[in-house]
Order: sequence, then C-alpha cells, then structure tokens
Amino acid sequence: MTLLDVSDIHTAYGISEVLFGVSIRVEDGECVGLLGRNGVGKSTTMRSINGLTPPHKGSVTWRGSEISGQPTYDIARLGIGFVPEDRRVFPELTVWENLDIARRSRGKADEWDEQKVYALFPELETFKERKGGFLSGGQQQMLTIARSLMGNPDILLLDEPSEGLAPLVVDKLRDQIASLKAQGLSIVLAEQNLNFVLELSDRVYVLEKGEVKFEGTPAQIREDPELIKRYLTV
Amino acid sequence: MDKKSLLLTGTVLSLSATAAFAEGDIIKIGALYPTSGPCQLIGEYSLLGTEILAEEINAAGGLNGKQIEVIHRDSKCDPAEATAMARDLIAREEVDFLVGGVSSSVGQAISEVSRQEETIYIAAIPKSTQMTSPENFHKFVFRAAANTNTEGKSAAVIADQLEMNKICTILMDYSYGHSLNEAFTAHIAKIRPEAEIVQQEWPKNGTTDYTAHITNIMAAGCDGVFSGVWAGLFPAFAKQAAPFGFFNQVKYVTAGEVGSPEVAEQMGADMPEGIWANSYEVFYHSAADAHGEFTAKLQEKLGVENTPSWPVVGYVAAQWLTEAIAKAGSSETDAVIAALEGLSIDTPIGPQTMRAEDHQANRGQFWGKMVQSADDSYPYRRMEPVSYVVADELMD
Amino acid sequence: MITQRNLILLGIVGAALLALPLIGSLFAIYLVNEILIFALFALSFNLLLGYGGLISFGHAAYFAIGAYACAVLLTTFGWPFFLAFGAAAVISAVCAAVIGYFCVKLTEIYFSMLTLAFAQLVWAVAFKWIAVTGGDTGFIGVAVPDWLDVPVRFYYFTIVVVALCAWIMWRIVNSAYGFTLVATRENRNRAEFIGVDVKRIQLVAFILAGTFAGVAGSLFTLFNHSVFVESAWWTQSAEVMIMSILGGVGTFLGPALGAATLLILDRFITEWTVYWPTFLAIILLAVLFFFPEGLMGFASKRKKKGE
Amino acid sequence: MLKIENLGMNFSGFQALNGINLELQEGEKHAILGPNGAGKTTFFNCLTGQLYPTDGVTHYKGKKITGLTPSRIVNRGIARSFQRINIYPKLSVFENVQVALIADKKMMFNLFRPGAALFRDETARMLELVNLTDEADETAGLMSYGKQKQLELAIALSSEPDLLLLDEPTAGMSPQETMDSIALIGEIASKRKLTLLFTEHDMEVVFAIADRMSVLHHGELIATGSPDEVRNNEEVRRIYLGEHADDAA
Amino acid sequence: MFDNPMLTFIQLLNGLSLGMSLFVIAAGLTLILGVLRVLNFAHGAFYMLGGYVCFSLVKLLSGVPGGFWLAAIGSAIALAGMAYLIERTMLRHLYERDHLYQLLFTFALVMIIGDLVRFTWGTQVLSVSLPPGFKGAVNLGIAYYPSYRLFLCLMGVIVAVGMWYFVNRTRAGRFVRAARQDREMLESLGINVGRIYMLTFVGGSALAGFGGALAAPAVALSQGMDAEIIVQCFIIVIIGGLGSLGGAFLGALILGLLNSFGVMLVPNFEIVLIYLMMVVVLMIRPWGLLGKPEAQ
Repeated sequence: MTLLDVSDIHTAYGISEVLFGVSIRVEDGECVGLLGRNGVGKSTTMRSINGLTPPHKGSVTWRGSEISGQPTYDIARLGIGFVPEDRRVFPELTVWENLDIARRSRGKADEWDEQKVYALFPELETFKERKGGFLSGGQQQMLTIARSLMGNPDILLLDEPSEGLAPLVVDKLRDQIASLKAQGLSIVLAEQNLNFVLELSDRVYVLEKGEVKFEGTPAQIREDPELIKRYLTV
Repeated sequence: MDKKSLLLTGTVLSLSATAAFAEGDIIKIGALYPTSGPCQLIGEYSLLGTEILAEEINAAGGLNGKQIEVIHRDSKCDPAEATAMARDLIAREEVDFLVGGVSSSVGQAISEVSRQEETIYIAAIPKSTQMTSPENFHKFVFRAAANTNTEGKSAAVIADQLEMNKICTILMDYSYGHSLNEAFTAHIAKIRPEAEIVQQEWPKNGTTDYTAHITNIMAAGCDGVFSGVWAGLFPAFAKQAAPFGFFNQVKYVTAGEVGSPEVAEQMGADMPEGIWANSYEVFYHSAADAHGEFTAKLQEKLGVENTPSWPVVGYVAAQWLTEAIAKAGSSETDAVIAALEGLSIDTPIGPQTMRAEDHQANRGQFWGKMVQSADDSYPYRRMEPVSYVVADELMD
Repeated sequence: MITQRNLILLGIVGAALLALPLIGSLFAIYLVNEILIFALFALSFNLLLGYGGLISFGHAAYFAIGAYACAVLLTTFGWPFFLAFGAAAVISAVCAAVIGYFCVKLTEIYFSMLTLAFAQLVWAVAFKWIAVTGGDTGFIGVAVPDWLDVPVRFYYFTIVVVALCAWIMWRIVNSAYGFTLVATRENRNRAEFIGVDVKRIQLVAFILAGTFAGVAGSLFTLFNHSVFVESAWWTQSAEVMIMSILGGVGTFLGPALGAATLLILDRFITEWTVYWPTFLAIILLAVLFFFPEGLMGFASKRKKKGE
Repeated sequence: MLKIENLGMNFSGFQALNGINLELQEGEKHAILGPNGAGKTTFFNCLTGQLYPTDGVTHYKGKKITGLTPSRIVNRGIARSFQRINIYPKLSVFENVQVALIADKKMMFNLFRPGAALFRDETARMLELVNLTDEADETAGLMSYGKQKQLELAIALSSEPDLLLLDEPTAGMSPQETMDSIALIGEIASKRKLTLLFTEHDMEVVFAIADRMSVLHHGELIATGSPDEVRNNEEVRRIYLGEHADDAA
Repeated sequence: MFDNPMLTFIQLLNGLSLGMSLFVIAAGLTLILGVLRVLNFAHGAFYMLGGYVCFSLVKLLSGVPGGFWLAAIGSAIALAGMAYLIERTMLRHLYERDHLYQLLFTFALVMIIGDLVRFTWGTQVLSVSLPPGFKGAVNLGIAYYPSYRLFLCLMGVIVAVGMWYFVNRTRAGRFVRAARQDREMLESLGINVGRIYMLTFVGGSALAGFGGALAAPAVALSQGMDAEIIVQCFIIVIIGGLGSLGGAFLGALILGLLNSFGVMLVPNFEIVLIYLMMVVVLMIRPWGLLGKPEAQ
C-alpha cells in the first residue's frame, strides 16, 4: 500500500491561493524529493500534509486512510515527522529538553531514544545542556531532525535542511539523512539545492507556481538541462 | 430574605398603581438607589423602606386623595449614571420628586440635577457636608441623613466620654473621611482640649489591605482611635487588625454604621468586642410605638427576626416628602419646599425636624458599645446600652 | 466611501436629529444628547483603534482632562464660554501630545499598558487634587452660560459641535494623512520604508483622538453641569472600547452606532432587571462570535447580500 | 555614492555579518551573491536602518546614515524591496502606490487634502511603468505572487530613490516573469539613473543586470569585482558557483 | 523614618505578606498571558469567585476538621472546572482572533461572573473567619505578627517554588514553555497544544480561585473586589515582565512593599505612586524588569 498519497490538493493562506492541485505519492521506504524555487509551494505542500495549513480541496491519505482535516498533532502521532525550514528549535529549551518533549513511543521494536540520537548526531550530546537558541545553524538543523526522530516517525518531511549551512556541514547532513533512509525511514525532501536532492532521492517532483510540473527519477532530471533551466535554474 | 421577590414586589406595586389611577391622580416619586455596584445592599434595603411607606399610604387611601407611585432607577453608585438616571426619571417618568442616593458623589450629582430641573430632592444617605455647603446649596435639596458634621462630632463626644487623650484617626482618603476629620478634630479640641491627635492615617480608595495603617497606628502609641472605616470596609479591617491585638491596645470609636445589626450578624465572632460604633437604626432598641410597628412590618416582609438598619433610612427620607405634601395640601414644588422648611415629623426612630436655613434634618444616630449579647436569640455583638445621640446641639 | 445611498441615509438621520425636539419629549432630547456626546468620544477613539490600529486602554484620560479643563476655566476662572470651550480642547491636545510622545515609542500590548498607566495617573491626580477638581465628590455647579442652559438649545449646540467634529474627522481620515495612518496600521514596516515616520504619524493620531475626546468631555461637563472623577477611571476607557467594537471599528460611523446602542440598552435594560451586566455581556458575546465586524459591519453586509 | 566600512552585526553571539567593506559608484548595478543564510537580508536590513549594526559605518553621498531610522534613510534617497512580499495587503494596488507617493511628496501630515485625489496621475504612471495598470483596483493581497512583486517594486520606486536595494527581486517568479522583470528593472534603472544593489539566486539574472558583484559567505564578503573576476575567483568557484554551476548547469 | 526598627520590620512583613498573596493570583495571570497570549481581564473575577466559593464551602464544612483548608482546595477545583467549561465552549475559538476580541470576551466574563456572584451570594459583605490556629499572632522575637499573614508569605513562596519546579523541571512544564515559544512546532511533534492551552488556562484560573480562597480570611468578600485586584495584578505582571513567573514574583514583592512603605513614608502620594512606577518601568524597560524584549 502507498504510504502517503497526496492527491490534487489546493491550499490557501487566508485568501491567497498557493497550491493549485498538487499530487505526490510516497511508497514505504522511499525518499522523494520536491524541487522548485522559492515560493513555489514546497513548504506549503508539507504543511498541507501535516495539517498546519490544511488543504481546502483534495485529499491526503496515509496508509490508505484520509488524514486531511485532522489536527496536526494527530497526524504527527500517526508517524509523520516534520522538520520545518528555519529550523525552529525551541530556543529557551536546552538540547536535551528539546528532545525530551518530542519523545513518543509508537510501539516499534527498535525505537529511538536519546542515546541513539546522540549516536547519529554526536555534536548534540556535547551541547545537551545548552539552550537551543545558542546552537549554530548546523547544530540546530541536527537538533530539529533528531527531535523529530524522538517521535519514532515512519516518514520525515524535511524542509530545506541544507539551507544556510556550510558545505562541509551539508555533506555531513547528507550522510546522516542517507543513513536514516538506509534504516528504512521514508523521507520527503524539499530543497533548492539540486545535488543534495538528486543524490538522496529515489524519485523527484518539480514544483512551479503551486503545481507539479515534472515527476521522474533523478537520472531523468540530470539528463534534462532544459528542465533544470526552466524550473530550477540554480 | 429573597431579594428577587423584593424587587419584584416593587415593580408590581408601581404597575398596579399605574393601572388603577389616571395620570393626574398619582404622585410620582423617583427613587435613585444603587441596585448594582458596590453599594447595592444599602440601596436595596433603602428602596424597600421607601416602598413600604408608599404601600402604607396607598393602603390608607393615599395622599391628598392621590396614590403614590415609587419609580426606581439604578444609580449604580456612579455619579454620572445617577445624573443620567435622575434626568431619565424627570424627563421620561415625569416624577415630581427625587429621593435616594448613597455615596456623597452621587448625592452631589443628583442635587445638581435637581437644581437644574427645579425638582425637590431628599438625600437619603449622602453625608458629606459639601452638598449643603453655601457654594453648592440650593433650595431644592434637602438632607434626611445625618451629615458628617453631626457624625464626626458625635464621635468626638464619645471619645470624650471614653477619656481618649492621645488619639489616632484612620479615615478614608476621600470626601467622607476628610469631612469627618474636620468635624471630629474641631469638636474634640473644643470639648476636650487636653486630647491630642498624634497620628492620622488615610487608607486610599479601593484598598483592601490596611495592615500598613494598622502598624503605623500601633506604633504611634495612642490610647484611642477614631475611625471612618465604614461598614462595608470594616470586616476586612477588623480581621486584619485583630490578630495584631489592635482592639485590645486602643479604644476604638468608629463612624460609618459599623454598629448596624446586619454588620454585627454577618461578622459574628469577628466583630471586635468593646468597640464603639453607630447606626441609623437598631431593631433591638425598643419594641414600643412606631418603632415596634415598623420592625414588625419589616420582619414580616423580609421573613427574618433580626431586621436590617437601612430600610428605615429610605422610609424616613420619603416620609419627609409625603408629610410635607400632606401639610402643603399640594404637590406643587414651591408649596412643598415651604412645607418642608421647619417641618417636624414623627419617624419610627423618633421625632425629627428639617431646619429651614440649610435644609438639614436634625437626624441623630444610635451609638453604643458593641458587646456580646446575653440574649440567646441574638448571638451576635450588639450595642449595650443603646443611646440615641441627638443632633440638635451638634449641628452648626 | 460616500455612496449616494449613504448620503441619503445620513441626511435622514440628520433631519431626524434636527427634528427631534418637535416631538416634545425632554427624555428623548436628553438621551440623544448624551448619545451624541459619547458618539463623538467613540469616534475619536476609533481614530486610534480603527484607523491607526492602536489599542489604547486609557482614552478616558483625555475625555476627563477636557471635562475638568472646561469646568475649571469656565467656573473657577470665569473665562468667556467659547474661550474656555476652545481652551479645553487645546489642553486635552497638549496632554495627549505629552503622554502620546512616550506611548507611541512602544508597540502593541506595551503601548496599551502605558496608555493605561498614564490614564490611571491622570485619575489619581484628579482624585487627589481636591482644590481644583473637587476630588471624589466631583466638580459641581459648572457655570454654563444662561443662553446655553436650556435643554433644547444645548441639544442643538451639541449637534453643531459633534457634526463639525465628525466632519473634521471624516476629512482627516480621508486626507493624505489618513491614508498614511491606515498604511501604518496595515504594515508598519513597509510604511517606514516608504519614508513614513510611523511614530510621528501615530503621535498625531494620538493628539487628534485626545483633542476630540476632550471636546466630548467638555460637552459632557456642560451637559451634566458637573465632572466626576469616575470619568478618568479605566472602566470608562473600557466602555468606549466596547462601544467601538460593538458598533464596528472597520467603519467611520460604526463606533457612533455602538455608543447609541450601549446607551439605549443601559437606559432600558436597567429598568427591568438588576442583572443588566449579563445582558450586555450576552450581546457582546453575540457580536464576538457572530458579527465580528460589529453592528455596522453586520448591517452593511446584509445590505450587500440584499443587493 | 555608498561607502560601507567594516560593517558587522552580532546577534547575541552569532556573527551574522563580519567586517564588510564595499563601495558603490553612482549608476553602478551591483549584485550580492551568496547561498541562503549567508547574511544577505541582514546586510540589507543593516543598510536600511531596520537593524542597528553592531560595528562599522555607512556613508551615503558622503553623509553617515548608520543609526538613522528607516524612514530617514528612505528620505535620503535609498529605497528597498523585500524578499518576502511586503505590501499593504488590504489596500488596493492603486492605494499602495498612492500612499508611497504621499509619503515621498511629504504630504503625510496634511490633514485636509483628500488623500484619494492626490497624485492620481503619478500613481497611474507608476503602475503603467510596472505593468499593473489593469490591476489598479484589485486588493493587493489577492494578486498573484509575481504581480505582488511588481507592486513591491512600484512602491519602492515611488520614493524616487537614487539607490535602490532589491532583495531577491525575481525569487519565485516563472522564467517568463523573471525575464520581464529583468527587462523592467534594467529599463527603469537606466531611465531613472538608479544605482542598484540587489541580491539574487538566479545567475542568469545576475549576469544580465550586474556590472559588478560581490559574494557573501557566512557573513563575510569573500570577493568583489566584475562578473568575470568573480566568476574566476578560486574561492568563489569552490564554495559557491562551483558547487552549483558545475554540477547542475 | 527608619529610626524605629520594629516598625520598619513589621511594615516589611506587611509588604511581604501582601505581595505574596498578590503573587498567587498574578502568577496565574502571567502564566495564561505567557502561553495563551490572552490578557485575561476576568482573572480578578475568578479570584472573587474563588473567595465566595470558599465562603460557602467553609459554611458547608463547618465542624469538619481542617474545613478551611478543604474549602480552599475546593475553591481551586471549582474554578478549574469553570475555567475548563469556558475554555472548551468559548475561549478556544478565539485564540486565532485579534487580541481585541479576546479582551472583549474577558470583559463579558467579568460582567457575567459579577452577576453570578450577586445572584448566588447576595450583596452583603461576607466574611470568612481566620482558620483555627491562625487567629492569633506569633512571637518573632522582636515583635508579634499575625500567624495567618506569615502563612500567606509562606504560601506565596511555596506556590512560587512549586510553579518554578513545574515549569522548569517537569515534562509537562517543558510542554508549557515550548508552547509559549512555538505553538506550530509543538503541534508538529504530536503534542495537542490545544490541550496544553486548556490546562494552562485551567491551572491559572485555579490559582486565581486558590488566591481568592486564601484572601477570604484576610479581606472581606464584596462586589467589586475583582476590579481592585485585576488592576494590581496587571501592574505586577507589567513591571515584572509579561509571562515571566520570576517577574511576577518580583512585581508582587515591589507592589506589596511599595504599599506598606508608601503608607509609612509618603502617605499623601501613595495612590499616585504605583501608577507612577508603572509608567516609569514601561518607559525604561517596556518588557518589564525580568521580561525579554519580543523578537522582531
């Protein structure tokens, strides 16, 4: 069964329409990339999935059942982890506290705990008593991912994880995400950084003005400079 | 003591009166008492007194052949509201007279309307002397209440009896307190020259914590305290002062109707033993004559043994009007003013006279020492003995 | 926007106001007179709230300052009527300028709280400065000139003053300044980047609102022949805010409608129940949950639907 | 024209900008490049008075502007657009521009001249300039992203700046919109003799407009020069252009 | 004026005990303000209701040992229940709305609760006696001081420490802090923030009720006690810093001490003093003594 099926969703902020019928689908264990420029609706797609900005039309199904319209926290509890852009750690909470509030057992065999998270992101352990607001950008990014993992999600919605990070940090992050994927976690990765996405994803959607303009494999994109120029032009 | 039905009675009363008589056969009295806001309780009971009077007169065939209708508006204890409501009574209900008012500022406000509209106003409760001071006085305003002058001087008389020599005062920091202070200090200096005011405390409007003042007084080393912490505020004050041993250290004389039975009943054991306090009315004063009759009526109306003190105030305030109208044989404003000036009436609490020159009734108050009653049916503190301090000699 | 329909409506209301004394009810004159005064007060408040997006918790202060200034100049100092009346407005404006200078430095809740603090300070001064204000017993016996001391005359005087003030305010909200003020409400940040000194724009709004509140206060003084310290207490500020929201802050005349509604309710509900606050509260909740744009917004929406 | 000396911005421990030196000549069209989060927007905010830089001074036409409020800086002749749409969403398109003109013409404290009647012709001309004539009466917040960006430009131009700062002027636009927009900006800039300082992701846009460019990375300017100089700068190639240009384009 | 150390000492205790009893109430207000961002004008009304409920419960429990203490807890529970109903039926629909509408809503609550109290308990001033064992004074070596006032001091400290522990040392407290910082993010982590809002409102209101119950023996119960307390609580919360618990503690202490020493030192200006202080604090540090400026 398809893990996540987003079908023809239309989403608006107040009166301004942002998504005009976006459809994407994620199979179990898959990493799906969302590409597109600033403001094309990548973040909105993610917010539509996890219910922060519910679509007013269309459907979002999770393992076959409809979830759009449900409150965000219920969607999150189904196993949908969200790592927003701008990181949004709780600045007044320490690293440890940031992790602790996200802790949620979902009855899996091999669940995440602080030790496992620290093993993946060793830097966090060093700073576990430091307040979130005093971490560097890269550390904050790791913390937000680690925080989502504490809820033992089946899928991670990663919004622009590489944004503003130094190349070395980006490389490290890429490896960490790859290792998560290797452990069987499904991922939706929204990015402007083309290579980052192409290296990690199994399939890629290209968004433009609130619509999906292209769906295919990373290889297809690499071979199509016209497509890149038209929609991505990095 | 069901207040809802109380108010309902009032409405029904006025309705039936309206129905039965044509416009010209009715004397309309506008009553302005607060039935909401901070002085609601006083207002409700006073209104009841006014209505009892109207009921009596109507049952006895009316006044000059006319029925009396009492039309009430809620003054909310707020002067601007009282102004609007007084106007409303005059302009919409076309009342011929106004009675009521509780706080001094509301009294002033209604008095101002009565001056503009040339309508007689009997101030039932407002005490501040400012209302009848020369710059504010006008011929349409009359005061049935004791004023701060009498009240402050009465307290000075009591202080003298108690041989207070080093005196502290604690008076509320607004006009009521300031007026009491003037009267008390002037009079105590006159009748007890050896007495000295050693400390004055002025709790501010709206305060609920008096401990700082209590501490200052206790540190000042006085032997007696004159207080204007009136009935509505006194329970809080007493509860805060008692644990300090305050009432054991000083003799305490308080104005502001702290001695009224409803306050004593409500405070129960929290009412300090041995303080001196006043009241407009104490039902246990006597069971004879008019007083007994009135108490009985009130007991029946309210369904309680221990009747409150405020109804008589509303009763008497309206009584001035009705007796003056009867005397004048007319409800013409000028005729009634003429009748009121110098009028003497018999009230449930004794005879009283309205002075012609300043329209001030020679209203005295009951004063007494609050002690635990030996009477089993009344297990609260009460004045023993009760003495009526007459006002005549104390008035300017 | 002035549409023909609104003009006709306004004309009808104006004519009705002018013709009111013909029905010979003193009560109606008093009630409408009071409504007009509070309508002016609410309109002045809406300059801040509706057009400037500034939530003041202390607007009553300027109403009270105008009221006391008028009373004192007229009575204690015996100034000629128009001089005193005008000076009261000027004094309100000056006080609003001084207080506003500090308040507009802050934004949002801090702005609200500072306006509240200053207003309470004004109240405390009025309460304690007995020699001038009469303290808690109020300033009684204002020397209203004889020619004005007739209910119907004063009623027309009020109409003239309120209409004039409302017209000036209408001009102001539609002026270049009014446009700019709305822009600062809509997007303070953007306004700064087109070269608007937002604080000064807001200060001007504060002064204007304070001035017209002062005029309303002066009228109230003349109407009552007295001033009471309660006029400066924070509940009076809350009341004008309730009036404005009740009527609708999104329209120019909404707050005036709110003032009328509140005063009429006050006169009639209090007559048949002592639990009038609950009724008022229920009406507020109804507005809150069902007509968030206030009575005026509700009315205009209905109209649009009908068309 | 604009001289930035040793500009630095520190957010409670985080050094967002560090020792930036830059000079702009009159009429120059200068691009600021850098990955997301490099500090471009902070840089702009420091120049336009929204942030008070912790270090350094900026002179504009020989006068110090550091420490002035945004409105004062605008009055000196520096206007800006924003990366995130920053307009008056509830006002009409026409009013959006009209208010800007009122402010520019120092009419904002005029209490009696009806605002709606002011500068109608100028407003119309400005809307024509950015191709929004047909949308004049629309509610600004309800328009498409690209149109809102155009409006943003019109608002910025209304203050008749000599120096225009554009923060990602074409972000989120379609290629066609982008091309139109570039053409428009170029045209307006030359017509009005504007000095331009802008940030941009789109290299095509950058090379189409800029005479000179600088690369901002982790809050530091690592290179400044002509497009070719910057393109050939080793460090730049390595950390910025290289990564993207080589792999993707 | 400080030449009388005993007087100074007792005034200090007066100020402390007043401040601490105000803190219990203001703490609830600041908690709600910090998390829900709702300026709850009805908090004073909740306090008043707490006092009245305590009065009735004391009557009901007369003869039961520890009756007053049960009544105080009962008041807190009653207020919590009422707050629960208010939040679930009405308030939660207003979180997304303009602050103005929330204000209006709490105004409406003030009116309704005022009437409720009037309808249920009538209008006479009611008095709850000091609880047994607290009627007298304690010998502090240099002076006697009423034991109930000392108890209020202690209670303030207990509530302060308890709340500090809750907010900073428990998981639920971490949720509360996180909700204050970023509601959306917390939702996205699977936490029902609506419930945290509800519980915060319920908890803050329970504190108001508890504060009212504790105050009942120290003051008298009357209509209008809500309006008096709410202004004081606002002042405390503002000078301390909106939403800051430590700030509320400091603010309450300042207000209490200002009251007692103001009466002692500048009796004529005491009424002006607190408003003046509020103005000065807002002008110098608008975000309050212990608050933080809001991020841009």
